[in-house]
Amino acid sequence: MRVAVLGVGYSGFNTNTPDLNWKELMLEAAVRAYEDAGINPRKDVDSVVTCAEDFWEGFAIFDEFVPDQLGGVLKPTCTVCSDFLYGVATAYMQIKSGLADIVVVEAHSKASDILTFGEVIKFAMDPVWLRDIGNAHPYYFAALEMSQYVSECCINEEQIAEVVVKNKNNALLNSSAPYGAKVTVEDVLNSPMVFDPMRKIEIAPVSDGAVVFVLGNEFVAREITDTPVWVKGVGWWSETSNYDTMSFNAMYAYKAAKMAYKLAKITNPAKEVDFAEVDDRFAFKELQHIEALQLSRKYETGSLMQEGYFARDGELPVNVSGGNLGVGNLLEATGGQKALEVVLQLRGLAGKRQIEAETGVAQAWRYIPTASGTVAVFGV
Amino acid sequence: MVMEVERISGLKFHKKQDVAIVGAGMTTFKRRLNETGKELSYLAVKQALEEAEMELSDIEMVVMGSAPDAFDGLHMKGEYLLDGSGGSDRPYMRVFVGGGTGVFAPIAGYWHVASGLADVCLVVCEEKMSSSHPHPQSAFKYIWDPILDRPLNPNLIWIFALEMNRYMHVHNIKHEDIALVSVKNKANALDHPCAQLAEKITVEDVLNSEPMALPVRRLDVSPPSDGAAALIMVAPHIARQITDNPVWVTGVGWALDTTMWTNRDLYFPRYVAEAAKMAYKMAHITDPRKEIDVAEPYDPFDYKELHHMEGLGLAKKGEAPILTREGVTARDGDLPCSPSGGLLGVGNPIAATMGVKACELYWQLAYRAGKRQVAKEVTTGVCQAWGDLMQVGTVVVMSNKR
Amino acid sequence: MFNEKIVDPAELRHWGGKIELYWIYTSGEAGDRFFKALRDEGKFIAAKCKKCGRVYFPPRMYCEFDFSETEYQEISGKGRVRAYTVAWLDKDEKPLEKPEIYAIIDMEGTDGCMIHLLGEVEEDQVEIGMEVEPVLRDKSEREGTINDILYFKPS
Amino acid sequence: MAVGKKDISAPPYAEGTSLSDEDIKKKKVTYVEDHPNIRYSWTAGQAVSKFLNELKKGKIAATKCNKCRRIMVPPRVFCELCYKPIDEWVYVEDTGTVQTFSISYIDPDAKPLEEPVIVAVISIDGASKNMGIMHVLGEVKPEDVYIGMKVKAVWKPEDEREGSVTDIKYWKPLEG
Repeated sequence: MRVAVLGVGYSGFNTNTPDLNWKELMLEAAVRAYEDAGINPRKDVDSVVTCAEDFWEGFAIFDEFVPDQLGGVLKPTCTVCSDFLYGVATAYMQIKSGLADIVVVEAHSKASDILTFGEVIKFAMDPVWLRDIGNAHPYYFAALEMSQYVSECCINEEQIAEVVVKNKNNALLNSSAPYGAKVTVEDVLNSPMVFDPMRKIEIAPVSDGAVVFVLGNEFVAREITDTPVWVKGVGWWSETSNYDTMSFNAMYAYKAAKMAYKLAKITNPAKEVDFAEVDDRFAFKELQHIEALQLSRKYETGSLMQEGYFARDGELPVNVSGGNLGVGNLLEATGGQKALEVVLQLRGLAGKRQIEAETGVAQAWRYIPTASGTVAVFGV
Repeated sequence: MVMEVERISGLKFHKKQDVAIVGAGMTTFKRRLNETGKELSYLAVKQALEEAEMELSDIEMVVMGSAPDAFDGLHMKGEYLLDGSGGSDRPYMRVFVGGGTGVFAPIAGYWHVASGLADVCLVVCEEKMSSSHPHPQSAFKYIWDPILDRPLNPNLIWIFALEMNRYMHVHNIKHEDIALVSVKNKANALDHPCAQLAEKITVEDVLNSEPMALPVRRLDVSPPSDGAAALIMVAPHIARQITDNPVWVTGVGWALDTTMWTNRDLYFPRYVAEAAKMAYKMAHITDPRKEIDVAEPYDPFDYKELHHMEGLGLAKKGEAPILTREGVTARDGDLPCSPSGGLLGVGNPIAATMGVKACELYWQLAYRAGKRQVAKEVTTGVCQAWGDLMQVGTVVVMSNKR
Repeated sequence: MFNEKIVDPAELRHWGGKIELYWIYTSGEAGDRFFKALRDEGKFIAAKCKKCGRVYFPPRMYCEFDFSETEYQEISGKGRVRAYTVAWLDKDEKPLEKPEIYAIIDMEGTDGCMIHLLGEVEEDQVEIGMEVEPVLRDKSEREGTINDILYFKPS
Repeated sequence: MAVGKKDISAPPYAEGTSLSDEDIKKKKVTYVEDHPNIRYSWTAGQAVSKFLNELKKGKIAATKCNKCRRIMVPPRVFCELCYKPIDEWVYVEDTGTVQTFSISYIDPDAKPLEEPVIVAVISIDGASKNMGIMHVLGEVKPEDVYIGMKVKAVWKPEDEREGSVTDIKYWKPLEG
């Protein structure tokens, strides 16, 4: 039983959404997705999956506030406390196990409702061993990982700056990317250093938005369209929750990708994958993730980045949408924005930033302080 | 215009493989435990692995069920609990439907195996409510709508009291009849080694206990606890290697009702009815009252067991108190309900109540419940949980015949 | 899905609120052992898996990769800097009064590490591979928490 | 895979280390206490903003779906059953019927209250059947409340209203 993407919808992405509450934001994305798929959610949908974490929303049980706006009232509806791509994996399993023919997956970010973002991330840290140490913003945790990564893989500042330059410039062609900018490597290198060796510009600022996918089995897909986009493979993996056993080298993405590639029957990703949308909520993470997805070899990624190999017109475009550096940190919707871009590209709906492609990969990480992540392979 | 898809009928429930349960374990439920959430999870998993005679390396994927982050006091608590739940270096996912998580996590485990993505899936549920202060109940302040409800300073118990009162009013049920559930479950729990509040009490004790939010009194309520539970779900070819008598998951169902709980009549849990409909259809059960031998309905409050029995179709609307009074739901009755002692007797560490719902049902059907084993012969059973703002019903049907 | 929308910003409402809870986290079985040894004797404890032999620091009661039990053993508390960062922003992204140096410190005699602050060293003198040792709070002030270790300094 | 067909008569369980509140107070075990400063500013959005603004004017606003003909309180911008935008805004009465109630002796932190609070689900007159809101009752003794009782909103004086559900102080029995 193959799984297809029947429709996609999104709302945003903006730095702030003062006119819509979280329900209305989800609603806007959902209505567009149902229209795109050509279905009536009250009749056709078998299961609804939301990806949310309580403290990103400010509730104790966010699941309560989900069904109405997605058309899921009195239907099988649940929350997966993870990124959107974990939701895609859940839908994939529900369809494969015959529990549902059509599944809706939703994730959103209402980061503008959070007044103390740093405090919330800090609240994810182990309270006994880590949370109370020092007074700095928990971004330091990513900076430590960066410190280890750059020394281990001999990455220089210019190579990391190149990621920022590529993504922010790509974002200029994406009307739903609020952080697009015309910047150069010099601009980046001259910008303030806040978590040495990390610069402020290398950290993706937060933004609001919602993404909704309608997934279905191949029979439903065949009825709706002649050229569906398929979910070829999904993978998710966790290294550990303890900093002492973490690889700090994106092993989670490597293993998740391995699982997804296996399901998608991809044996040589660097050749078979046409483009990728990877998590770049910190600029160095993009390099790490490209390597983990086996799109380049270790020690090579930095120089390939400088050569324009991953540019929009390069051999293997990465983050054509602008990535998180251009679109913003969408919390649990991060993977949603990635998957959305992959599907839009595969359907030829990416407008000015359209590239030629048949197979695309979306990847997301669970953010500080975790070592978990997920990968999905889409193809036509 | 929205085009309507013509549905292909008969496709539903065509799974890749069947799903069996081969091991379960749980920790003691206590008001406050010293172990961290990770350590509690580890203790429960260790028991389950021991029962199934498996090693951690045999586990392919892990599902975690845990309720609000506000209890343990950790944002992204699933990620924190990961290593103690055996999630290190494997696919691990946390699912969440509020209080219904205890039975929802096995449903998620079911689709991990039934889809063929995993042959061995470990399901772990954990809750450490004692971390939350000033009181574990304080965390429930944040389940309410921040703008429409929270300014009224609500307590969680309110919503139950409102539902209980409506239920009593519509069916003209006396508190005495409801209190019988508390008496039964707390007595059943005397045989449970993990129980926090097992005791012999009388209906008068319940009716004279301290008022919390009338009609709810102290002894109508299950206590907040710390604890964890684990369950191992496997594909048929694995089950065969481990045991001659696995317990099969034959039906799963879940449903989430509207957020606007004040917009519907609370006397009947239609969310449970919908979930049960799905699970029974899958398990080919047409007359639940006759075909179900043992039930573990969710009982955080005594009236809830009755309410849920009606939602599960084990009793007609308004009939559950009569069955209870007649002893039908006793451990030696015709339809034993909560033979474990339930949440009222064993304790209520929200998601970890999987230990007295899904795990207990497995033990009953595998004839491993020891002193708690029901008197009658059992083939098929149902367990259920409820959650969110009177919204979620989660139902699992198990059978010891495939 | 909207036939009309409010456009006047003054009409759009927001509702402020704080999570008014606090939490008490027990250190757990392994943690309690570590913090009591640290508080009372100034000793560092690690845990060794009885099966695979991996020595965990921070110590824990189980081996997370094979779920075997562990046994506790004393370690020196000294270590070597594997990675570090100089943090200039506090949790509200405002400048810190004084930058803080965080480091991943590989602990001697273990397979584990510790993330903690570095002290008694200038920002530009920190090096990867530098040997460090812990500086503890005065015994009378120790509370049995991670902050009983003030920081690590070059040794 | 460890293979062994076992015969266990009673299930295993693991004993945790139970602590009392005393053990924490007396620091018999080590622990960390954390008071994080986690704050939000929840966006009310289209429907709730209007609802609150109307409350400030002393009116209860509702929305209507012309397909299922429901008049909905609290209002929303879409009908969750028909899954379509609402058709119009209407006002409903500030009177209603007690659907169910409870007499609460505890506050949100489970501490005892000196005076019990009477909380009720009140279905609002002018809205569809069962369209209720949760609110508190006043000017009535706990023993006199009954399901089906007619009640009326008691509003705060206009200058004290701030566009909140608490602009209605409580609901009191409707005489006669």
